[in-house]
Amino acid sequence: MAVVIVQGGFDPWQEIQGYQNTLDGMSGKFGATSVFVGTMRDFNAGDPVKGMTLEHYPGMSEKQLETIVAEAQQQWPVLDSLVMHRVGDILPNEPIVLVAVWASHRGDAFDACRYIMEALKSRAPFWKKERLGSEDGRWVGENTKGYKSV
Amino acid sequence: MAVVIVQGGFDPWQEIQGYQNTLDGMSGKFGATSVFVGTMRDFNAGDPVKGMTLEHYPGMSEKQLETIVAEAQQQWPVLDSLVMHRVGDILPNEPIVLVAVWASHRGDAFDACRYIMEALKSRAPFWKKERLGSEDGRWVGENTKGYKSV
Amino acid sequence: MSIKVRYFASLKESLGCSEDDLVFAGLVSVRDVWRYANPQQPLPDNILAAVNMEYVSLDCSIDDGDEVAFFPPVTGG
Amino acid sequence: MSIKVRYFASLKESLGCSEDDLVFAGLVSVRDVWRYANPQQPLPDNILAAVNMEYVSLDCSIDDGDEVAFFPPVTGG
Repeated sequence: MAVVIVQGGFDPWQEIQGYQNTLDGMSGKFGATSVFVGTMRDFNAGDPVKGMTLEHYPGMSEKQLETIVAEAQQQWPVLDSLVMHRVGDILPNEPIVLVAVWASHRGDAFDACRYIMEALKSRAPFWKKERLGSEDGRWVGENTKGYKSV
Repeated sequence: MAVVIVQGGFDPWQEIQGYQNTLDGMSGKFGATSVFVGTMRDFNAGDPVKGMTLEHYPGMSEKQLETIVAEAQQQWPVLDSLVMHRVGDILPNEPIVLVAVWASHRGDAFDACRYIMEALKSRAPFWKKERLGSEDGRWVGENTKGYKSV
Repeated sequence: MSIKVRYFASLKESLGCSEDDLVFAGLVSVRDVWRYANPQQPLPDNILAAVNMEYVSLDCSIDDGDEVAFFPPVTGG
Repeated sequence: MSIKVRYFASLKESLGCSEDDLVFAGLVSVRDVWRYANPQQPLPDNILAAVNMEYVSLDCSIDDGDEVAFFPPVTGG
């Protein structure tokens, strides 16, 4: 289980590949990998966005992500997981967050991955400030829901 | 939207990366990518498995996968998707299936990816024959459910 | 009318046959195709059928040139 | 007792302050910490609070050496 806060760009697919290669003893054990990657869009709330800065609460962000991963492990038989979250300055089309979950069966992998992602959105202390035009930045007010009926 | 039947091994993370790079005009538009990768395990139904052979119905497997992807597009605002399925001889720890969905928002990406995966398991004409020991192969009887309460 | 019948996976192995070309006169259903092609074998439970690569019920009627396929529950993914 | 107070994101900007060191005598809650630290500012709606990097309610009581943080709704991911 790894939780990583990243300053600077990362390629989520390379990170998953690299992490999976380090999983000794997992060969042949996992049948399912569920992955979510969040990427910066160039529009939000109807406005074009040029870039953003991601602030976090160092120490608490790691702690909260580790708690969330532990909660997922308690609810589903997760074999391993990787959570990465970027901080600092970001440009559109760059990855912000990666959640990958390895499990024996697909239902568990899907459920745990989505649980981690939703909990991260609602509890991990990160804040986005968007750069719109030549103006000052705009703090994003609140995350939208990931489930339709919650 | 791509549906690919693969004879021989493939690296799902490289395939996603490569496919994403071909998505002209998608830069900055997708905020969410949901991915599922199914990998061959070295055990099934209580027995160690040495390898398997995946048979399919050429033509119908592509047709069904394309229908399933079209159904997902009708239900969720999917920007793009990639479905790959391996056929032929497979060894434990090798990828069997990849479903990747790109969307603006995470709920749609998660839902569409899981929908495609569940429909694939229940409708795409592929059949697994496992090699157990020195004996003859064993056909897998039926796929298990991906949702707990279905 | 002439049709092609195909079998897959465990069904192909148990029948010892992967495909057949059949000629019929008159209206026939998917179920009839099985009966004519395999007079000694009852139609297995849980069998799936496709006509021209689309799933159909066993009562679906067949046209000239159709490809009819029978196979066990799918186990891909 | 002495505690550290921290502010993040839009709250840090509107207060013009990222952290404070405060000294109290007696029992205080998270809400009291805000009052002492920002006597001119009502506690904003929707504010979140953490003590030693765990979420707490505003009525949570504070111990010597605690780190108390206030911040707006989180928007990561």
